[in-house]
Amino acid sequence: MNATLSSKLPGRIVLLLVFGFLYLPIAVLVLLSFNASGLPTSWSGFSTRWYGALLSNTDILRAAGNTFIVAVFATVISTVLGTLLALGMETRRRKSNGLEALAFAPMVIPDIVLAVALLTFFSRLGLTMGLHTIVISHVIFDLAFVCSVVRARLKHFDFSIVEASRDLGASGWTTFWRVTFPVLLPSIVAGALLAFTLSVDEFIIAFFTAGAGRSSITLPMQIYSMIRFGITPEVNALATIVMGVSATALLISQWLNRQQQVP
Amino acid sequence: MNASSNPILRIEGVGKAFGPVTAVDDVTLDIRENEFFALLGPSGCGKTTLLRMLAGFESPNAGRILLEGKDISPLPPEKRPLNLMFQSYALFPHMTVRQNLSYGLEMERLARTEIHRRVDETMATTDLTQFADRKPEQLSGGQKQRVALARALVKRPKVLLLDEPLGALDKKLREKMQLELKRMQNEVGITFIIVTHDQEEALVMADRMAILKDGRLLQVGAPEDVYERPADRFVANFIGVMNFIDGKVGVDGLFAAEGLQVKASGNAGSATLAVRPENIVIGPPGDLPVSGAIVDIAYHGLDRVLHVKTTASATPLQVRIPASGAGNWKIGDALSLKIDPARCRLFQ
Amino acid sequence: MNASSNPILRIEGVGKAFGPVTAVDDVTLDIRENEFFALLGPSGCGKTTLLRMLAGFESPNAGRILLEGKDISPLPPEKRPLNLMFQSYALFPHMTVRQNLSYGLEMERLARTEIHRRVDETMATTDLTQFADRKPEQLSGGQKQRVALARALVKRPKVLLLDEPLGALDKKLREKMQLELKRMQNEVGITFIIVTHDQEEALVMADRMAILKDGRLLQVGAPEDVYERPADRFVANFIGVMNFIDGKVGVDGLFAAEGLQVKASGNAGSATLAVRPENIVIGPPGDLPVSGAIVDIAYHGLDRVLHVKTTASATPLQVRIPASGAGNWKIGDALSLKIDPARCRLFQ
Amino acid sequence: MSFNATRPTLLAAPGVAWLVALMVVPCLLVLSYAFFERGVWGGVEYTFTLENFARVADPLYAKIFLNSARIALTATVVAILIAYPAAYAISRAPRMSQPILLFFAVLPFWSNYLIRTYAWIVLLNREGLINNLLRSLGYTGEPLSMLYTESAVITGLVYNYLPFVILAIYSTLSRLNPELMEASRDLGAGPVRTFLRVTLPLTLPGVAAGGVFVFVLSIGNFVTPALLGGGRFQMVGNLVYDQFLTANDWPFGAALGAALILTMIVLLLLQARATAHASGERKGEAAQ
Amino acid sequence: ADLVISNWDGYMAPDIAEQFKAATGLEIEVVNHATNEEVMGKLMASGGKGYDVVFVSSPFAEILNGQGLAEPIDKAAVPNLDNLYPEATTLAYDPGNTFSVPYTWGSTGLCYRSDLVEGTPDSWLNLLQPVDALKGKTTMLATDRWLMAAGELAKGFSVNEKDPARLEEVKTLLIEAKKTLLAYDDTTFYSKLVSGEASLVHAWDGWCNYGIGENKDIKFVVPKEGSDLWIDTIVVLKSSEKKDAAMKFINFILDAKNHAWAAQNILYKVPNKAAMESLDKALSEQYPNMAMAPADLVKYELLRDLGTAQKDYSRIVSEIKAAN
Ligand SMILES: Nc1ncnc2c1ncn2[C@@H]1O[C@H](COP(=O)(O)OP(=O)(O)OP(=O)(O)O)[C@@H](O)[C@H]1O
Ligand SMILES: Nc1ncnc2c1ncn2[C@@H]1O[C@H](COP(=O)(O)OP(=O)(O)OP(=O)(O)O)[C@@H](O)[C@H]1O
Ligand SMILES: NCCCCNCCCN
Ligand SMILES: [Mg+2]
Ligand SMILES: [Mg+2]
Repeated sequence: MNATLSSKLPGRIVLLLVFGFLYLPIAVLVLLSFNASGLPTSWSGFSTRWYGALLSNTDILRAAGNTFIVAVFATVISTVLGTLLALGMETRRRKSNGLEALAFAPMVIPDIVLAVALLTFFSRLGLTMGLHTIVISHVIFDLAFVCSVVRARLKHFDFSIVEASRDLGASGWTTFWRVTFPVLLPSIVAGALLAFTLSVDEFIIAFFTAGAGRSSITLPMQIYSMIRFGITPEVNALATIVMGVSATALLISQWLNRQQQVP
Repeated sequence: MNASSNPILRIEGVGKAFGPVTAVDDVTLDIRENEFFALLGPSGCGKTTLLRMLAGFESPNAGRILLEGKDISPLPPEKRPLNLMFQSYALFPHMTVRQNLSYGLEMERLARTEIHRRVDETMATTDLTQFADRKPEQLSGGQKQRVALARALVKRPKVLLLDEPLGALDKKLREKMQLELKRMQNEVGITFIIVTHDQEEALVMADRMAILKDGRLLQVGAPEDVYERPADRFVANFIGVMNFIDGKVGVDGLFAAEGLQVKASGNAGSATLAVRPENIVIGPPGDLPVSGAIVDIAYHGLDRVLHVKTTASATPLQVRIPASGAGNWKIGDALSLKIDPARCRLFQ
Repeated sequence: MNASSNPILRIEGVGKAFGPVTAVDDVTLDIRENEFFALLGPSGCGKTTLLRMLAGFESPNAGRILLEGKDISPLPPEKRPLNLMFQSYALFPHMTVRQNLSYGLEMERLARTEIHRRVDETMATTDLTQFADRKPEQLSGGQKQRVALARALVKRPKVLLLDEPLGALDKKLREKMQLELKRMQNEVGITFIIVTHDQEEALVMADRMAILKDGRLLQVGAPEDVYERPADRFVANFIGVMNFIDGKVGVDGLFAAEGLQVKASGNAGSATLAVRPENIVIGPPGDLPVSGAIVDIAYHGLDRVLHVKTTASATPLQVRIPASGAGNWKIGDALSLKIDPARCRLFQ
Repeated sequence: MSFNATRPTLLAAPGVAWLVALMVVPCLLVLSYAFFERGVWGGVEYTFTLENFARVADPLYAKIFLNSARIALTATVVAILIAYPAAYAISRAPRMSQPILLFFAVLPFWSNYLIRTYAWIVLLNREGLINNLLRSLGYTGEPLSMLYTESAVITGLVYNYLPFVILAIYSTLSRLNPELMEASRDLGAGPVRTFLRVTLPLTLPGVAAGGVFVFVLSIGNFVTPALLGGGRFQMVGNLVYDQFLTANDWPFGAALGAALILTMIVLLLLQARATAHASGERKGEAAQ
Repeated sequence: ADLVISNWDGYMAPDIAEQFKAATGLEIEVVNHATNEEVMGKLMASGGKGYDVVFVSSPFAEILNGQGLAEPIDKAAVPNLDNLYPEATTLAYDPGNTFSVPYTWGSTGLCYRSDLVEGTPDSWLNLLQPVDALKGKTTMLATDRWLMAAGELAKGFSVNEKDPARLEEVKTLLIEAKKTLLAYDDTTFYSKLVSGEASLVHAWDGWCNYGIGENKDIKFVVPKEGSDLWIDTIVVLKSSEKKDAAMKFINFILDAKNHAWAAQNILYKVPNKAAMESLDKALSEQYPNMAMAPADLVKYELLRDLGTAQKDYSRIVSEIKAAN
């Protein structure tokens, strides 16, 4: 907005450095997906064999699909619940230590305790386990993370616009969708990205709350189970494809968006 | 002028405290249908708080609020057929001007074309048409205020609560908006409750006005009443300019201060005489009963205010004279003056 | 009055555009040391933008700004010996009133006791003492505005830029603050540039004033100059109330409209005569040259404005008379009036 | 906002219900094992005992806790120091590109924790890319031992949790009123002091949230210390994990877990208080 | 599916399901676990529900049995038990294969780069008190029992030692050893040898073979003090509703041809005489430890469940990990 106060240059340098840090190991990871040998840690020549292997490895592909399903559902549910919880907590008159502790708990409970607890609980209930139980379980910690991010944003939120909306005849619900939500959107998006990322990568809770069958194996479960005999670069190939496809999809949708807005 | 006598809004013994701070204190007030009611009072006296209770954003600690005879306490803000224009605007930052204005109408589920028409019309009357597609952050202070006003106006509610609606506007625009508000009062039949710091605005526009202080209602009445017959010293001083002369009422019914005597009906005892600057007549030294000297002259555009030191009071008396007649006087001049007994008030 | 003649601030051909919107357009202006300078203009004319450029928050697209002869463009805001009071207050929400006020002094690394003393003093003069420990969100609109003002005042900079500093205050408080500003101008020797929508404020307080419109400077001068000798029709209309009568100047040097003739020095051709309401004299029908009828009477507290329909102009002429003399007139009355040729202006 | 006092409760209800039904109840069930004895074959022998809590009091565990807290805290500080400028730069980028930048900040983490960590091993080990690069640049000394050190663990933790901090801080920075920073500059504070006295306190809730993420995820992490630290460093999460899985001592695991959860919650509540105070959050009753 | 089987990934033929279906008409579903510990935790928390057959190491099989989660093996339904070496039917944790069937077995020893290590290491002390050239170039297995075993063997103690004084000695030794260690590693130690990052590592024999496959200079040795005997077993869960099918599956695995797959492809010895004898000689030439005789192997001491002494182990391991 103004050259006296904020030059764009330092920001660009910071972004360059930070993104460099974030993508340095990713470059290695991608490189290793073209590694002829199967060792995860040393280079022995270029090959695309792992991509071929990946395409015929239905176990990995199915696990990737399951992970995506789990992450999407867990993200959607936890984003909704977490945002509402954040709103509820920040608009309360009195801070309640019990509520605060409840919202912190999922973050500090060791994964294994939660995993064992859930499995014990689900089996006592006689619940059939599967992807749905993984989703239910992931929502527990995802929602705490979402809530935490959204609450941070709400600390200095100007609630008068919410009042204005009610005053203009909008119900609480409409106000949420048309005013609170769009204004909170950056933090809700941040929370959702966080939840998605946590779910995609979560292993121990998913392992414990998955059903016994193949149909509820997630990618981290699949990958960790490969440790004993060595993780092959198939997984790197998969990661490369996942990141490549996501990035391309985003860029295309952005480009379409801009095309639409121009005329 | 437009006020009929049935109250549309009845405020009964309403009070509100924020912790130790009492913002509104036992206010009882009737607002009549279709009247233009102005709320005045010093900064922090509880005006905004009162409006916020009417709109439903604060729940009173005491008392109740009746709209057309029905207690509206249980109604959430969106169910109350009144609208509030926020002192701090509270514009939706993510919406354009047009979207801000359309919002309230969309809530009424009006047809698109109807919304468009009414928004266009309101933007035109508030001079906002050219900013229709801007976001609030791209507007100047006065433009933002007009958006806030327009957003409330476009709803045409039964009762419109305006919290300092024109404060950021220049005189011309303010006058234009005042006319617009008056037009809506007459044509659409809206009841207005308006908070303003601009006394002239209140005096010119309001059918009735109320003066609040420290959360309490001091006086309610037509502007002329309040101006001419202020209920107490505070109101007298708050509305318009008032000279106060401390003195005594004698058994003869005459108010007397050093070098000054005025016929006044009051009980014997110490008293304060209040007289407005325009109600003091001046003349050459010796012509009129009280003599004094000019210590300052203030230029107010269409007239001058002479500050005249007399023996009657410690602070110089302010005397307002037309600018055209002011050329004659300069600081240091001696003069004489006279107070019209019919046009002053006595506070005891 | 307090103005010496060396310019402390020189604005040279400054311009600023936001994308397609030109906010400030080639403004050249000198502000003299220790003067009280008022900036007036309609909403959105670029006043805030100009102040923001002086304070260093926007960089001009064109021109330069010299403070005491030195170009301050390269200086960041904190290095500029001037302070801005923001139109939207920009109070630090996480600090109490006292902390908001202390902040600027802490930046000067003043001693604690000194900071405390100056903050206490400033809070006292702005009536904020009792709110010292409140957070901004616990304050009323006018209280917030005073904190913003106090936060700028307490710094006592060379030049103080005030963007609509008193708009949310009631008349009494405003007058008190005006006195305070004047006192600081005189005692501390601060140069003030103040944006205000309150013309009376500008007329009363300013040593000089400037009128901006659409980012351009229309007139700069002492308040009397601008009021009495407006540079153009816009200024004439913007400052105070002005009646405009369209007509023609004849070869005889007389301005003539339907039923009205005024001696005026101007070139022959069509012209507009501008006359202020207080410069029209009225009398009983037939007494004075122009005849008319009262169509409306507005109450303005200390006087009345009669709207008088004549043949000379389509819109009724506004005539201001003391309230005391108004009892005689009512709507519908016929009267006659006269325009003093010495007190009107001709625009061609 | 008092126009509907029950609203906050209603909003919080689904989340609270979820947590109570699916977290509190099951966890209490498991944590109650702490009061019983370990069975001969693992599992739980339902004989009441307080021995497990007595074991928790062993200074050994305090030492491990403090040590891993130190590592986690270092990671947290480093992550915040990197994430803040990044989040700031993103929040100042054109509005349109902000979501894209955020997306690219998390994209690396949609791969897999294990292979990302392996990638770090490839970079850092004695025969790894960085050492090879140094060698090809003419460095002849002993290869740098960067792996299996505390710094490697911290690097790994910072790396993996950095985006979370960026997201949390960004969310508070994104709509911060720029006039507040301007006002500070105007009052004579340079960029640094403006940052410390205005920007930072106002975004402190985000920093705190992000910091909490790194801290709790780090202290509970065991893959990074195992792979990048060569198993020479232990985080608290690992301790509990080991009791449940390796040692098959659920009662002791439950006791350790309960102690850990309690300590962390108390710490977090204190931290939340401090943050609220420093960022001048509105007071509960006054805001209503 | 008729059967749900949990195993480590890649520990059976990838087409096992098709083969089994072709042979028996029964459908199986194979799921994977990453470690013994995880699947044990899961089985114990759920009472084994959902699984029919699991592959776990012997101490864990013992626990499953102790917990009453293991189904007795129906000998009549598993005629291929006869294929096992006699040594494999009398293992101390389960003599007579009453609740478990051994799938693979082997030893733990030292895996090293013969080109980087001087001489042939032959003692656990070569690992625990390395010569200067090897300092910072050794790794040890990270899991409690194997970590402790290295110290216990070096001291000449039992790998199931319970005497607190002796355990204290082991602790001291291992804490000293930690100072010369590059890392604790039980997942990637062989690739550290391949890259040259490490020269001498504590390894399971089969896993050392992966390194040997990449670099011929890599060798495996069991130190003179001995090794533990590890056995991965197959257990049928009591909660299974498909016990007949489960027994059929075990029988299928014990088929010489099928069991040989494991030896050939994952380079672990199998306790199946018929299968081992069918192997190509070239295999044991390339991977000498494949040729180790069962009689020699069973001299090594089995890891047994420690019962309540486990507390001491976990505390000692915690102390070692916390030491610096
Ligand atoms: N960020 C922006 N983007 C686009 N236009 C802007 C922006 N900021 C200001 N403007 C426009 O620039 C013009 C000047 O704005 P400025 O705020 O200086 O007006 P002003 O004279 O202070 O008005 P007011 O009295 O209403 O506060 C206005 O038309 C405004 O809409
Ligand atoms: N949240 C709050 N906490 C504490 N006190 C408050 C709060 N909100 C308002 N007040 C106090 O209540 C009193 C009334 O405030 P209110 O906003 O109604 O004043 P106002 O009449 O609108 O003033 P102004 O003309 O300055 O806007 C003030 O003294 C104010 O400081
Ligand atoms: N400390 C418990 C945290 C629970 C969330 N686990 C997510 C793991 C992601 N790798
Ligand atoms: Mg107010
Ligand atoms: Mg402005």
